[in-house]
Amino acid sequence: MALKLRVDDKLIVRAREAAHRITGEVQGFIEQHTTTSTERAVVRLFGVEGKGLDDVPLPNLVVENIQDGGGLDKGASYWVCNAMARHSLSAQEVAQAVGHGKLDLIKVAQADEGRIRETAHLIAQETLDRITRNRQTRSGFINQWGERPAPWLYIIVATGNIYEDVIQAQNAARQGADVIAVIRSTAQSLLDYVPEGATTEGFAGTYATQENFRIMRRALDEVSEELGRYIRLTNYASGLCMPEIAALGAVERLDMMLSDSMYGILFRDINMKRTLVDQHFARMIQAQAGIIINTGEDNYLTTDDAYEAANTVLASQFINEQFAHRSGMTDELIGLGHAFEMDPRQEDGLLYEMADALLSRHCFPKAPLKYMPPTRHMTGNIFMGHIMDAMFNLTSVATNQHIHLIGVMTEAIHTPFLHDRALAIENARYVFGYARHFFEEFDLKKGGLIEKRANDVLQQSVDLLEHIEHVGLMTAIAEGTFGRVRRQPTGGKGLDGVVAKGPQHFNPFFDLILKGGAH
Amino acid sequence: MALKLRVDDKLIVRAREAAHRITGEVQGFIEQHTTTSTERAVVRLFGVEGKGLDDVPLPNLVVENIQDGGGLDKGASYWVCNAMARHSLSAQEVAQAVGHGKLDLIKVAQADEGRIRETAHLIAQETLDRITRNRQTRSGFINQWGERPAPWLYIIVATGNIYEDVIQAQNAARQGADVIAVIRSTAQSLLDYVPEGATTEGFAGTYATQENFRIMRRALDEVSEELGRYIRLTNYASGLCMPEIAALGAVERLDMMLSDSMYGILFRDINMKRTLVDQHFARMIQAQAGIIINTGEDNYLTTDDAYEAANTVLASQFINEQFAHRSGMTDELIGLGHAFEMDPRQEDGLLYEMADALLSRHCFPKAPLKYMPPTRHMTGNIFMGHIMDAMFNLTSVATNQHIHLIGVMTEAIHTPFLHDRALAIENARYVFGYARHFFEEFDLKKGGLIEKRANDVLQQSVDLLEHIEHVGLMTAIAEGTFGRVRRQPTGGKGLDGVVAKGPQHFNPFFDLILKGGAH
Amino acid sequence: MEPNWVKPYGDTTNDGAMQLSFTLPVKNGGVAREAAKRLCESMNLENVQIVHQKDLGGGYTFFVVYGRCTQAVDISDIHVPEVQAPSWDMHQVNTIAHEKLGRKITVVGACTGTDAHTVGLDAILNMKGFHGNYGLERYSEFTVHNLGSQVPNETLVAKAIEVNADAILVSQVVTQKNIHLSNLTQLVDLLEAEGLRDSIILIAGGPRITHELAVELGYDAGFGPGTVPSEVASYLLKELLGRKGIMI
Amino acid sequence: MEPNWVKPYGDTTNDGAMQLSFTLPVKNGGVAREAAKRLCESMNLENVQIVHQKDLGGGYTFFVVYGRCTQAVDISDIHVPEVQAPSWDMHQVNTIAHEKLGRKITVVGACTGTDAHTVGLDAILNMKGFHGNYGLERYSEFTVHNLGSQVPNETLVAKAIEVNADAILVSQVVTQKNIHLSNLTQLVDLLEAEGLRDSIILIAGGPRITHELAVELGYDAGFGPGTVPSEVASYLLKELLGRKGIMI
Ligand code: B12
Ligand code: B12
Ligand SMILES: Cc1ncc(COP(=O)(O)O)c(C=O)c1O
Ligand SMILES: Cc1ncc(COP(=O)(O)O)c(C=O)c1O
Repeated sequence: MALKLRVDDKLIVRAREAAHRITGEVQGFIEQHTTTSTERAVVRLFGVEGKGLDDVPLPNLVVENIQDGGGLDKGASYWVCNAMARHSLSAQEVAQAVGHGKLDLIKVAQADEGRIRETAHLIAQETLDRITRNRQTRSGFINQWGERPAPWLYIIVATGNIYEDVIQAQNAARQGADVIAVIRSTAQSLLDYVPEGATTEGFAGTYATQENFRIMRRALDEVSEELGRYIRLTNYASGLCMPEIAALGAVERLDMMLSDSMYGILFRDINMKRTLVDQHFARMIQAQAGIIINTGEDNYLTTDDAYEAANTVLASQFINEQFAHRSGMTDELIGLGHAFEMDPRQEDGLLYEMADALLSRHCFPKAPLKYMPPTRHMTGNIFMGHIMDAMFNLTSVATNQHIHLIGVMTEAIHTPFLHDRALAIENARYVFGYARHFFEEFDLKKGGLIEKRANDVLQQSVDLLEHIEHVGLMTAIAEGTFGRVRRQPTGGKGLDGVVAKGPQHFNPFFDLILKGGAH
Repeated sequence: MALKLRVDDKLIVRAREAAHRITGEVQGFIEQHTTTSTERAVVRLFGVEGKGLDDVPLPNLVVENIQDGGGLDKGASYWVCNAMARHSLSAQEVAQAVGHGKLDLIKVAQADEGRIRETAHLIAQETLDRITRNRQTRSGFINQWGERPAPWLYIIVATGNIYEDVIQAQNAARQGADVIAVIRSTAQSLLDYVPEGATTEGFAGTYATQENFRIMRRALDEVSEELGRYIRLTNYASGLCMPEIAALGAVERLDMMLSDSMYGILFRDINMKRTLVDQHFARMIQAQAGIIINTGEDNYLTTDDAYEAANTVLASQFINEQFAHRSGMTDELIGLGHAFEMDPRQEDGLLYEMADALLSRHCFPKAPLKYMPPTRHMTGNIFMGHIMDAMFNLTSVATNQHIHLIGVMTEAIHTPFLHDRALAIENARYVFGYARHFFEEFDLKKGGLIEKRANDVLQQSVDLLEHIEHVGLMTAIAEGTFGRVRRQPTGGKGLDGVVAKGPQHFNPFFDLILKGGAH
Repeated sequence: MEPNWVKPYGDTTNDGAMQLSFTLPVKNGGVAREAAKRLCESMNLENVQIVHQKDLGGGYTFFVVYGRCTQAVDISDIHVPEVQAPSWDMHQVNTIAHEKLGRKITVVGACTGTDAHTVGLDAILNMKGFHGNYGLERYSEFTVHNLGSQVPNETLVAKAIEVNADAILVSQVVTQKNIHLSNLTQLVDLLEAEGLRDSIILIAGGPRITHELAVELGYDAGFGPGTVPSEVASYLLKELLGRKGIMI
Repeated sequence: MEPNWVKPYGDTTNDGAMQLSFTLPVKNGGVAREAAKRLCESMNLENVQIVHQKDLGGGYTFFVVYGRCTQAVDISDIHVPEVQAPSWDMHQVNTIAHEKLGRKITVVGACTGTDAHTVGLDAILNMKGFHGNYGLERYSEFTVHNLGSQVPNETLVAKAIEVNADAILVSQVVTQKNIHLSNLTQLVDLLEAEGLRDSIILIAGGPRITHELAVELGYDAGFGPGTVPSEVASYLLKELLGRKGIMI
């Protein structure tokens, strides 16, 4: 491996330590709180599915019932398992009773706390076993068929109809895709519930639902068999329902998920307290399921300048890594995001892009980095866009990126048509093949533009992280540090779903998962 | 300068020495012969222009008159200057008299040979002075406006109408072109005369005529003024009229010319003896005029495989360099040709292309290399073609090529439309800017693919050159060494125009130009 | 006026040269090729050349086509409204506003409906501006209220009333299912219902907005890709002066 | 047959999605944009989006356009002849020819007229072949006469008569001013004049040749981009056997 950066590795240590302390400070708050969505995720992990009165999903009805009764500080497990124990019902039965107004969990006479916890652990263990089996199924496939060399081709489908999505996804796999992402319907991240059932009419995307996950997983398993290669499935967890969607992904064997509270805070105006608490549990589940998370730092470069704000991306990656570690994730699961977003008119932009991409690669050697194509400077000039994507593809293979989001020439126009995607895949495959060993072929010149740029960005990231440590993460966000977007700790959607844990609060998944010991 | 190859420089010396001996062997033949076209060039350089009986150009009628009279072994200068001296006429007047059947040069009483030579040297010197003034005009512009960094954008126009060509050329310059090539009408290279006048109806190109040269030169001087940058003009000399067109180029201040007998032999089936003799005089004139020649090795890769036949290109470049030296050209004028023609499916093709391009760069450090875009593997898939051109553009700037022929995405479809050219320029300018200092940013890995490839190709070139030396250049061509095309020494068009020089043969331009002394 | 017919141009006047690409739901092969050809002919192309065809799987085939358009357009007949504005820079706008208008200009901006794409609006309004051209916040004679993303039209109108705005600046980027058209139209309806339409300058912007579209929808002006803040500022000032009867 | 109407497909069945690009000889601006739009409408596109427009200088403007085609094609109505040939490899061709035909097959090939593009023809005829598929010279049961480039049709016919060829293989690459069509037609006329047309198999090839075009021009078969030698050999053998009454 030759394209190796010479940077001051002590700065990397300093950056990581600052990030550790920054997240440590927030972690206190996180661990003292739970949220409606976290508790709904627990309910889902108990196997609850389906809708109740007014078509509201049962997990929502259950948690509302508890919250309305003032009992959420104990956690949903407490009340659901109490009812299960008392009435010898399954979780689903309990939920159905609540969902049809036939049971008020708060009013059920309270069983012995030991008994409640035991019940909870028992059913939690069942789900965790299922998740472990999913993990084994996945590794079974991969052992059988092997893994394609990175960068992996990550491709979106976005028809709004899960059955059309299946057609597009299977054909994309045949054309060469390694990972299929089903784009969510616009603004699903702002819904405070997870829709149910198979979607046939989404707006610029298809809802993330358990049923859609199942349908697509099955379709991809089918085409994986056909091709003798495991096609990964990904979807979006970030948003008001992050832990619930994470739970569904774990149960339905998704392989990756976009899962980042920073994205929700900045680009969806979700309350930071809410989503940081949510993220902790979401990532615990994903860690357990061997799901690679994708973080959203790439988005910062759509609202801020890629040349000037590279340090905000790197700083955020360090923070995101630490948050992930605190949820028990290993480096192999932390798909930190970054992007190729410099102005095409920037002299030596290719070299600076390579510098930034290598720097992320160097700072997070084991992470399956997610690399995003040019979007902001894409215009209706599809010819120009296609060659910008070619330079992106080159940078990706040259710097050994891992999860490669296909750049599509119609980025500034519409979500990809069938042939847009085919041309994009053709572009990536051509460049990847044509430059396959670029990474091993060159050494960087000492003191050259790339080395200098990488060192500058690293130094600025350390400075920024130490500033953030000083003011605290929430204040830093309020200052507009990331993507020039300012968000207040008490602003945004979903703060009403944040609840301080009482002394009796418990969540069997925390207990069981953390048994292995994180951080 | 960092992208520097480590190759065995002793091999380069061996290659150059073999090429020197190969061309030396042919040079004997060349210097003992003249051709109808060489003599016509002399007549043109005496200032003769216009047509005579049956619309045949005067230079042709003059030389035919001499040849028919059996006097061509003395050279046209001898007879024309004799008539001038005898009848106190200008060369143009002599030609006109001959051209209208009023004078038979052979029958004019012969003046004293000293007097003839004196007359010849006098008018030859006038023309050489004019050529020198052109050269000074060019350097004047360049000193005034400066030079753009290489690679220079070389762009073709091919409407078939010189006035439409002017519009396209001026707009191309405004869009960023550095060099404008006016493509010739199909198969002009097989005409044994140079057409006259302004062309308005060519087939896939516009005839190379003195008048067209003038019109375009004027148009480019105009747009050069407008842009404050000197726009170079180029045209094609190779073919049956190589020395004549070279002479016209020198007189009308062309800046570059495609001028290579190997191209004529292989791709136009012109007799090798004829065109090698022609080339010698053509290049002498071009040397005098400071015209950069372009050679045609790139074409070999359209009929042979770029990966396998790279050594034939390099070997031919060494030979072409030596031929050019023997015509008195300095390295700065020798625009050796090569091309980016590997199969887009070739794994690591980009690295091999870089290896080959760097090897040429390394072997000919002062030559303004001409680098040709992908053509053979271009298809009707214009989107794929556009990104292949982007990789070509990258290779060009990354390996510091000098004269860069713009690759156009419609290569496999039609000669460029106005917007095809604009998109091609946009592509090149984007990539050149985005990777401006690539060349200085990287070191090649020791023992890597690029270094190994370059060394292999160099070794194979030496082997090939030593084989050619052994069998002789003409036999090597007959064996199909270059472009897999076989041509016999006595085959092809134009052998009847080759004439052994008699003891009295003289050519005042040889005397005057070689005074400075070329090998 | 004399008619002035124009046709596409490749390399010869009126050659009609055009490039197309599209996918047909037909298995790759001769039938697909012929279908593509007929389709192009039904679009008034002649000399149709299928230069590339590729199997996309699942019974779909992609085509790249060149052809010659037989149609022409009479441009003497085309009258497109263009934004009428001087090209003042920030300094000139400030000076003229100060001297001739004699008061500050108040604007309210928002991305309306579900649209969360603020970059374009921010490029016009934020200090930093766009391509080295400062945003309206930086103008001493402008007071800017940038409401950000996903703002309901009702909120926007209420704010305009509250601050007594001279102009409303709306950004619309998402165009799927023509959502931008309904958002933009609804705003005009609201303003008309409030009786405010004539007293306020109404501007739309976004990558698919043109001045003619904006005018058609009932706006005073529309700004598309590449707009810089000073263009918007100059337009606003000129319009306000015009409404006061001051012509420049 | 039931009609089977198809339309272009972007991401929804029958959405008619199409991409176009072209240049108009109109100065960049609103009028040019409107002209582009009207032109596309006259081509039966609706929902026309001008997504890019660029000044090319000299009063020319380049456009990239997306639109929805309102036309459809009935593919049940399309009958395209396709080359009918087995996919034998070299070994199979040689064996079958040896056993069933019992004699060698003689072919004459050339790039005719002023066409000097020999690469395609050589790909079919030369030993080396194309994409790892050996050329006809390598087949033990074929005798190949490759006349090379710029061969007059007269010379080609004379050679075919001289060697008593089973087939003539013509390559045409240059298509400017439809030169390939006249060259190809002239060859058929010549052969007919010589009374040879029916006794010889006549094949055309080149990047713009399709089987349907070749048949229309009076050829037995046509081969386009990507053809490999074994396809041509298989076709020839099958056709010769067929003419002898041997069906395989
Ligand atoms: C950045 C971006 C985002 C960011 C937005 C961040 C933010 N705070 O703005 C994020 C990542 C959050 C995002 C999300 C989504 N996006 Co988005 N996004 C883009 C992207 C890459 C760039 C847009 C941009 O910033 N352009 C740069 C600015 C400067 O240009 P501009 O907007 O044209 O502005 C100029 C002019 O138009 C004008 N102007 C604009 N507004 C105004 C207003 C006034 C008053 C004036 C005078 C002038 C003016 O002046 C500006 C300067 O010259 C585009 C693709 C592209 N390259 O265009 C997709 C794109 C716009 N997004 C798209 C989509 C579909 C989405 C999502 C809906 C995806 C999903 N299913 O979840 C989400 C949801 C967003 C929502 N609810 O609106 C589609 C829209 C398709 C369509 N035609 O409808 C695009 C085209 C991508 C695609 N091909 O799918 N996106
Ligand atoms: C190589 C090449 C040349 C070489 C030719 C060398 C040689 N000995 O062949 C040289 C440099 C000499 C050349 C010169 C010219 N060329 Co040229 N050339 C090309 C190029 C780059 C590649 C063609 C090629 O080799 N393709 C690869 C082969 C394998 O593909 P193919 O021919 O399609 O063959 C396959 C099939 O079609 C089929 N096939 C073909 N023939 C046959 C025959 C039979 C019997 C069968 C069964 C099958 C078959 O099987 C083959 C294998 O699958 C093309 C651009 C391009 N990428 O297409 C331009 C191109 C063909 N050339 C072009 C032109 C204009 C010229 C010139 C006229 C330019 C000029 N003004 O001087 C000259 C003159 C040549 C002349 N008189 O004919 C134009 C033609 C435009 C048009 N549509 O008419 C092109 C498209 C370039 C362009 N955009 O301008 N050219
Ligand atoms: C980290 C992350 N999460 C989620 C999303 C998508 O979220 P939404 O469905 O809200 O558009 C993105 C999109 O860019 C992202 O980067
Ligand atoms: C060296 C050289 N000379 C001349 C030509 C063009 O010659 P013609 O006009 O015969 O096509 C070329 C074209 O590729 C060339 O490479």
